[in-house]
Amino acid sequence: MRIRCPYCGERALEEFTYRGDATVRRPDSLDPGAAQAWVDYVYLRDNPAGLHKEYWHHSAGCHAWLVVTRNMSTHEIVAVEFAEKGASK
Amino acid sequence: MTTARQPNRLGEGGLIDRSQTVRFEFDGAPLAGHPGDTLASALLANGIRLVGRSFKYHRPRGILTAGSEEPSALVELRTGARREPNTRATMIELYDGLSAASQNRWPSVKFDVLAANQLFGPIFSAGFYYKTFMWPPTFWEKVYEPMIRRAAGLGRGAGVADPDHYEKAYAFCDVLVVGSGPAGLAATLAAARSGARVILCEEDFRLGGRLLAERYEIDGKPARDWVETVEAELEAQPECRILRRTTVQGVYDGGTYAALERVNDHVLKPLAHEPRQRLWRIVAKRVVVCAGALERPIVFGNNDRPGVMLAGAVRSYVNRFGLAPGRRAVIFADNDDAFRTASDLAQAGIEIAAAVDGRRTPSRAAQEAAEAAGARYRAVAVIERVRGLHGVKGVEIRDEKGRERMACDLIAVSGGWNPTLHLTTHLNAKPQWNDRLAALVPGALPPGMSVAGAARGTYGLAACLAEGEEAGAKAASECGFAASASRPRASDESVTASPLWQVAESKGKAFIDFQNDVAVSDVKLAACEGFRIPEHLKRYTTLGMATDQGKTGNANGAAVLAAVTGRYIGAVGTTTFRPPYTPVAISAFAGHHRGPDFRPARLAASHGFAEEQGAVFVETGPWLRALYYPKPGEEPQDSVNREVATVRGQAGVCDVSTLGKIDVQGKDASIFLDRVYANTFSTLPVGKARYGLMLREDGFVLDDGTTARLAEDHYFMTTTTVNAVKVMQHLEFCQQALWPELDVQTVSVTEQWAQFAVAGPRARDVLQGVVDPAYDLSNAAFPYLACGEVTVAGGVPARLYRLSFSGELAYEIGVPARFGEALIRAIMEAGAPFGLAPYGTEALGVLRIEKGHPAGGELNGQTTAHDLGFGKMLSTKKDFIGRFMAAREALTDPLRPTLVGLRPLAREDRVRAGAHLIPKDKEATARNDQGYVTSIAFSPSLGHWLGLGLLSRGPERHGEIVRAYDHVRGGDILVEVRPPCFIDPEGERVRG
Amino acid sequence: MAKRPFHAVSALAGLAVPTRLGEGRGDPGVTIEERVGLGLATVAARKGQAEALKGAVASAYGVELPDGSRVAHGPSISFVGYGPGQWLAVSESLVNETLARDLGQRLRGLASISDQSGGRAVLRVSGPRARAVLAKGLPIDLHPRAFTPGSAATSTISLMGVQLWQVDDAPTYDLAIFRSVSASFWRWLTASAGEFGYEVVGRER
Amino acid sequence: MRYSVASLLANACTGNRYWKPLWREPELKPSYDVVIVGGGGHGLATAHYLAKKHGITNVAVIEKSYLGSGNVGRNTTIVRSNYLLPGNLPFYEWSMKLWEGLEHDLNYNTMVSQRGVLNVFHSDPQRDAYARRGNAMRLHGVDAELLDREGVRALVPFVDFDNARFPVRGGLLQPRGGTVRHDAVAWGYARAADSRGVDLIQNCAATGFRIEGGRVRGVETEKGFIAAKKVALACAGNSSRVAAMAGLRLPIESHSVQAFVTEGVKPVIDVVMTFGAGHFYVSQSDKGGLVFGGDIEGYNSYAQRGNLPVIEDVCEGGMALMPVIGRLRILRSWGGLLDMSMDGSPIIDTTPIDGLYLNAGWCYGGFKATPASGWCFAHLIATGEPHPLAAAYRLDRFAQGRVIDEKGMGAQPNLH
Ligand SMILES: Cc1cc2nc3c(=O)[nH]c(=O)nc-3n(C[C@H](O)[C@H](O)[C@H](O)COP(=O)(O)OP(=O)(O)OC[C@H]3O[C@@H](n4cnc5c(N)ncnc54)[C@H](O)[C@@H]3O)c2cc1C
Ligand SMILES: NC(=O)c1ccc[n+]([C@@H]2O[C@H](COP(=O)([O-])OP(=O)(O)OC[C@H]3O[C@@H](n4cnc5c(N)ncnc54)[C@H](O)[C@@H]3O)[C@@H](O)[C@H]2O)c1
Ligand SMILES: Cc1cc2nc3c(=O)[nH]c(=O)nc-3n(C[C@H](O)[C@H](O)[C@H](O)COP(=O)(O)O)c2cc1C
Ligand SMILES: [Zn+2]
Repeated sequence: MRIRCPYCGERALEEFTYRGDATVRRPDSLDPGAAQAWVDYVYLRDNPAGLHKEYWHHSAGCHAWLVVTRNMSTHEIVAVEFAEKGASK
Repeated sequence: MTTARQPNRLGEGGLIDRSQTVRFEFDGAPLAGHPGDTLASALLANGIRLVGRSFKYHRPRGILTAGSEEPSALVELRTGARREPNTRATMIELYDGLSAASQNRWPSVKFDVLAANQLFGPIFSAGFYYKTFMWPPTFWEKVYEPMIRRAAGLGRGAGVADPDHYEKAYAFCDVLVVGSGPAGLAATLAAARSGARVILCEEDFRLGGRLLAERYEIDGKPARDWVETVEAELEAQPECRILRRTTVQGVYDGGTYAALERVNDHVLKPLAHEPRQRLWRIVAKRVVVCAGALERPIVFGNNDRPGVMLAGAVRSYVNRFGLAPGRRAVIFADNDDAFRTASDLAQAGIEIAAAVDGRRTPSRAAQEAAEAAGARYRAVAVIERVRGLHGVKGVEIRDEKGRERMACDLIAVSGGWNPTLHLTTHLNAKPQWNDRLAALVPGALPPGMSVAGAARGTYGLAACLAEGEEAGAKAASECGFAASASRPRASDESVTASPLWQVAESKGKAFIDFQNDVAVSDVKLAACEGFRIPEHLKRYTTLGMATDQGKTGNANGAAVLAAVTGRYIGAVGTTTFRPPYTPVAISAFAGHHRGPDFRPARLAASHGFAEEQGAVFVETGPWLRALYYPKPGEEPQDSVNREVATVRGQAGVCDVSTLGKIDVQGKDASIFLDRVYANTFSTLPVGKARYGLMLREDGFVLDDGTTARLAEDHYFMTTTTVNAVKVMQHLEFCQQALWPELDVQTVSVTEQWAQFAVAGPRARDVLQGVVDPAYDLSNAAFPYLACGEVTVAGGVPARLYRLSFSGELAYEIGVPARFGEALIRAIMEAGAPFGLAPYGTEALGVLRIEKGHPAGGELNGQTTAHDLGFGKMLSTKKDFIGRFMAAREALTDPLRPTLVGLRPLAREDRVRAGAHLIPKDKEATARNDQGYVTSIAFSPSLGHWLGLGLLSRGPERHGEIVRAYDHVRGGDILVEVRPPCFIDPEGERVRG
Repeated sequence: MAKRPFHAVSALAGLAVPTRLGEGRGDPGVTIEERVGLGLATVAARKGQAEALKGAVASAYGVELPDGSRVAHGPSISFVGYGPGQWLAVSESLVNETLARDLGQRLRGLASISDQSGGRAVLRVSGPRARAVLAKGLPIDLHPRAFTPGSAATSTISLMGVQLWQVDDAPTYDLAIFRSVSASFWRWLTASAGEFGYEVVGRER
Repeated sequence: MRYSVASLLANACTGNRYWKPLWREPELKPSYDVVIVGGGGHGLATAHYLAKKHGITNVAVIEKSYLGSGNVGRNTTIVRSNYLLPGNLPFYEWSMKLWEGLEHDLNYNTMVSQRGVLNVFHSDPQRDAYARRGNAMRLHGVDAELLDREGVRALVPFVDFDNARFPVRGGLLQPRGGTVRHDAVAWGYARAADSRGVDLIQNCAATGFRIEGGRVRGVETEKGFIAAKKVALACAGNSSRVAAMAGLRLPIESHSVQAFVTEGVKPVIDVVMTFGAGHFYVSQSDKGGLVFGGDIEGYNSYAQRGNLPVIEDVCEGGMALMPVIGRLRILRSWGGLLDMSMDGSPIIDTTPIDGLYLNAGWCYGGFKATPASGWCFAHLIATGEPHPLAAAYRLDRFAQGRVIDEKGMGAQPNLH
């Protein structure tokens, strides 16, 4: 697998570290009513057999956290962007 | 020794150099061949055709093919540490001094005791294991199972470490071409001429593919001349790289291909400075697969006897290797192409007993080919049985007219061809059945891949050339390079298949998978037991699971299965090809990374000094750290005791450079730290340091460390050695993904700062001799937890922190790493008058355990702040990572094992980490398991062993006696539960 | 205070000593040199200060901060991009710690500076086979069509982090590696270069 | 048809023409008491125990491909019960006990080989962690031995003791651990379940569920709708996809993991061994191939195959641990599909939907669990009550924070 890092260009899989589901959004920990939201955020995952947005860290390169849109069945990558702009917003 | 003569070597012809002889040895017998030979061809030239024994029945086996698909001719190549079992004789390039031995036979390949297995054939049928060996029950472990395991395998491994060096390399190109037959050469040429960056990989040591084996013509000249011209032009192309002896083994995501180059397998041992093999990781924008096709045998009685050979292989041995694989041949085939073999044989002066055409209708072309070569053409005929045990002696042929016995020593067999489509399926694409060719052809292709030539089912030479050229040009132009065409001319022989898969009336065992001894009878049995699809058939009979992965057997297996189950072959389906295309040595995938180079070793700045002092080192994560500094005559424990005592009594110095060090800067640095730490850092004044606790978002403890505030907008964070990388990644995630709006920058400076802990009552006196006089180190000026920038040795910039892990008056001082060595020497020098000594990580551990500070053993990812007694550190005033989940009842449950100190009741008892804690007088069962010992140390200060542990309701149980149950080390002692801190609980010393 | 002035020890001291090794026939395929005494510092733009920082660097050091992973050479400092808004500053004239100090003063408020002068070893690998040697560990295409003088990259070699940039067409590359792994890196480099023969240059230390 | 010495000889003499299929190819009935989705080890074992222990035989197992096509047919066959945490130990030990009697329970030889499982360690902290585990095992009545360096040398003399980056300092041995012939497990359970009337339906993927008033009514499949009183999911790597059809979101990610086998060679190693300083574990199959594997790919995937970095990492580990295997050649690599759960431990539980039961999250360790998983899942389906041995494997443990995290990696599936 090769990921086109927006900063470094196309790089080999071994340069990246995987985190997972980038569709989750961190709830407000001061909101007592957020219990279920927290369980979802920490433990529940989208896990489709098709396209999925996920966090990758270019750990051996520019150290940017990326949001990669990738097909989990074919490993085809259709989009890569910096996490700053990424899925969770 | 005079050159042994080669009885079957032809007087002339072939691509071998008769002017030179190469000496080699097979089963101890000295033999000779020529440069250009493979072991297989050399053996045949020497009249040797019995090469080994099969796996299950130990049947005599010879040489079936002339390529990497060889299922039978497997030998042990080389001797001693370089011995390689199961090596295909057809792929071994002959070299001087080569030594090979037949395998899976005892005492000799001619007389093999276990051949008796054949008698039990009916019982040793497919899947018999599962039905048997069950009675009597106890026999399974004691008798059957060991027996089965002893019978495992064909060849013998070397039994000692592989002595050779291997390496990996990356390569990048526009167009990768796999295979150098007519299609591959044409493709490479077209792509290379366009100026694209091209890599051509050829498994063979010679370019040309089938052209080396056939007597084709291109542009009116022998095809080999064309190969040479093309080769010359490609060599001259600056952007074209030719990798010979290089097999493309696997296709991976993103246009990545694994290729194995056998750099030094054709010599006795690798040349100096060179690897034995090189694993290429090729990244290509486009790949053109021109891997050709593999001929398949026909299934008939005793079709595994030495002397039964694929027709295409026979042509290879005659035309390329200039030898006669036999004296009197029978051709048995179902396609015209194979009958061309007749003229090649005739040319070589080999008699042809008959040309047996298995097709339902006679073929004019075949008949002409046969008769032109003076061979009797037998239409609509089959071979029912082969005679001869250690080699073909004759055949029994049957046609309408009836049966006939016929003497021969060579059977050239062809059941047609299967496109070599393996690489097209590695990314899950399925091949498709093609009726015209009666073979599987490539289906959907991976991105960037195209297929040309026989690999695509295109068998005519002219068509192969044209297709290759087209594919090469197209691939290049897709990479932005315009390509021109040269259109070499050649003739096309017609190819229509009406396959004869098996001879139903066969007498004797008819084999499908030669290496695994899978015969028609096994397929029948499997089918009748319900294993009716190829995937089940494979797993039940092991068909296609041998080292050749069914390259010659799978198609026939599917055909026989179809016949047995009365189905259309196109509908029975297929098994899955997986990488590697041919077997690859484990060493090759490891490359440089073995032994001491398995992983890089990180050395601290004082490593040289420590070595000089005779320190004993220990692996901690990626680092090598000084464990202790033995003095002459000391036992390890003595050294550690002395080092601890020195710190408690005078002073010691320890390299703590391995701690993760992170510069956290920016206007919002303090807000950021408040969010990543469970406790508060915005309130930390400049010039002060504070202990910090980090949680994971699930509420468990991630890491701890001290962080110092060097300026309003500049913090210096330390992490534990093992978690350094993890924490850095975590901070970057928080920064970039969670709170990108914050103005904060984090940079690892672990490598920049060589940092030393100077601890002990005399620490201040020692440092005064190191730090430049301008700086006041008095307690008032530089109190506990103070930090600041200082200089040493007259101006060398340094950072000083008053931190204590040991509980003594202590400092940590950091300098740029290039001064690390100088600093520790300076500290030693300044410390000498005060009795300072260096101490290692072992003493470091003892000191912190005496003080009850949690570390590795306690921060194991399973503990919460509450467990470690840090519950109160969790701020309630702010949001921070892990806050919400940490508040869950289960994480603060008083029943959770919580940090305690442990002291053996009997002074001399030794408590061990990993022991479990069980109430006194309760029996040792899971029900009474209430916690465990996390860290232990012998405390020279207290004169006995002590430990830290996690115990249910721990804090309420100080004073209670519990069992420390360490059954796996035969320990079971009583310990007293105490507060974790054993020394100076009021913490006066650190402030002193 | 410490009796005598501190003697600095370079990362590859005792390893990168002048010699000719590996395949002995013909000219060495590569030459290797440790560049010692360089000033090294990381420069990270403060939030929203990217443009201001560019201006400040241009006026202070007469060089345009490169966008993306490239190197830009100024009269006194080269800036190697290694991440969004992040550069490694490399200087021969502002040696060792002085570089970080200088940057800190001139770019205050615009960038976060961290001294790295002690934390890296900088190796210069040059010669006709330099690409072939690096290809044995570096997963990056160094072909002239893909990588030229001025190009830079952050990646790994044989499991060790590396920042490299191309200096000239010899080709010559500068490699910044982490100090603590210098010995392991040296083992990889010499093993990989052996096939082509290599020469270690630089002053005897 | 029972297997016995007599039946073997009889058939051998009659040319093996009269063996019966191991399972029927039955017509799909319109409705069943229980439909099990997933014809892997766990699904088939569940069917067997439902029939044999609970007398529930009106059962169908529907499999989207062929029986045993999933992980049961592609795993590295290691069975052991050397776990650390109380939530896991009794369950896996029960599984070991079932393995030990399996050939006679099934009248099928699954070739259980208790050759011992050895985990080597390389440092004192690692030793103490293994001691903690070994003691936990003993407390649960499980066999465990802590070996020093020499103890390890005696078992595996060819390990690199002298020249290693991470020298071997000892190991934790479970003598009763070992391997079981993977395919035979699927076939044996299938044959046993079939013989009690369970319908095994191949090439019949579940495509949806019919749910009315919070209760499951049946399964939509490629072969049409099947009504069922109870539906049980045992879909290993595909659990999230299948559960999603019922509107459930799981604490699971799907990951690929590779395995490798070398050419067959004469006996080299006669225990199962795991490297402690990298990702590599190995055993030798009865055909002589070294069967080995290492870390998962690390990124979500349904591709059932892997990439080069892991292959290299695994072989590096192998060479670091035992360089004697260097010249042995890998003849095949393949991939499987794992449910990686958020704490690395499985789920056997009811779901918010009445009549829908879940068996999932087995990570890379569910083969050894096959018998106990089937046993406990059958109990849950038959009685509606979780089996005591699987009481910890509840879905709500995540919300509560009562996770079973053997490795202490937290909610990050690819680190377990
Ligand atoms: C390479 C590898 C090595 C491993 N090594 C070990 C080991 O050494 N020891 C160990 O204990 N464990 C090991 N495991 C893990 C173990 O194999 C699995 O945890 C276990 O097999 C899962 O249970 P199962 O057998 O029921 O899964 P599977 O055999 O995968 O069964 C699930 C079945 O569900 C089917 N299915 C999926 N979706 C549908 C649908 N919609 N409709 C119908 N059917 C469907 C699948 O086709 C599959 O057949 C390994 C796994 C792999 C991949
Ligand atoms: N008339 C027939 O029935 C018939 C059938 C098949 C082939 N042929 C003849 O064979 C030739 C086919 O030409 P072609 O170029 O398509 O194939 P080829 O067989 O001539 O060449 C294929 C080459 O690819 C190499 N190769 C295969 N897999 C490889 C891998 N993974 N890595 C590296 N190298 C690999 C092989 O070593 C071989 O040299 C033509 O001359 C054709 O006429 C004829
Ligand atoms: C324990 C074990 C041993 C295996 N041994 C072999 C073998 O000797 N030869 C072989 O070709 N495949 C072997 N395989 C791999 C299978 O051929 C196949 O790749 C695997 O079951 C996955 O199926 P798939 O590749 O068809 O997807 C083995 C698999 C396992 C689980
Ligand atoms: Zn990047």
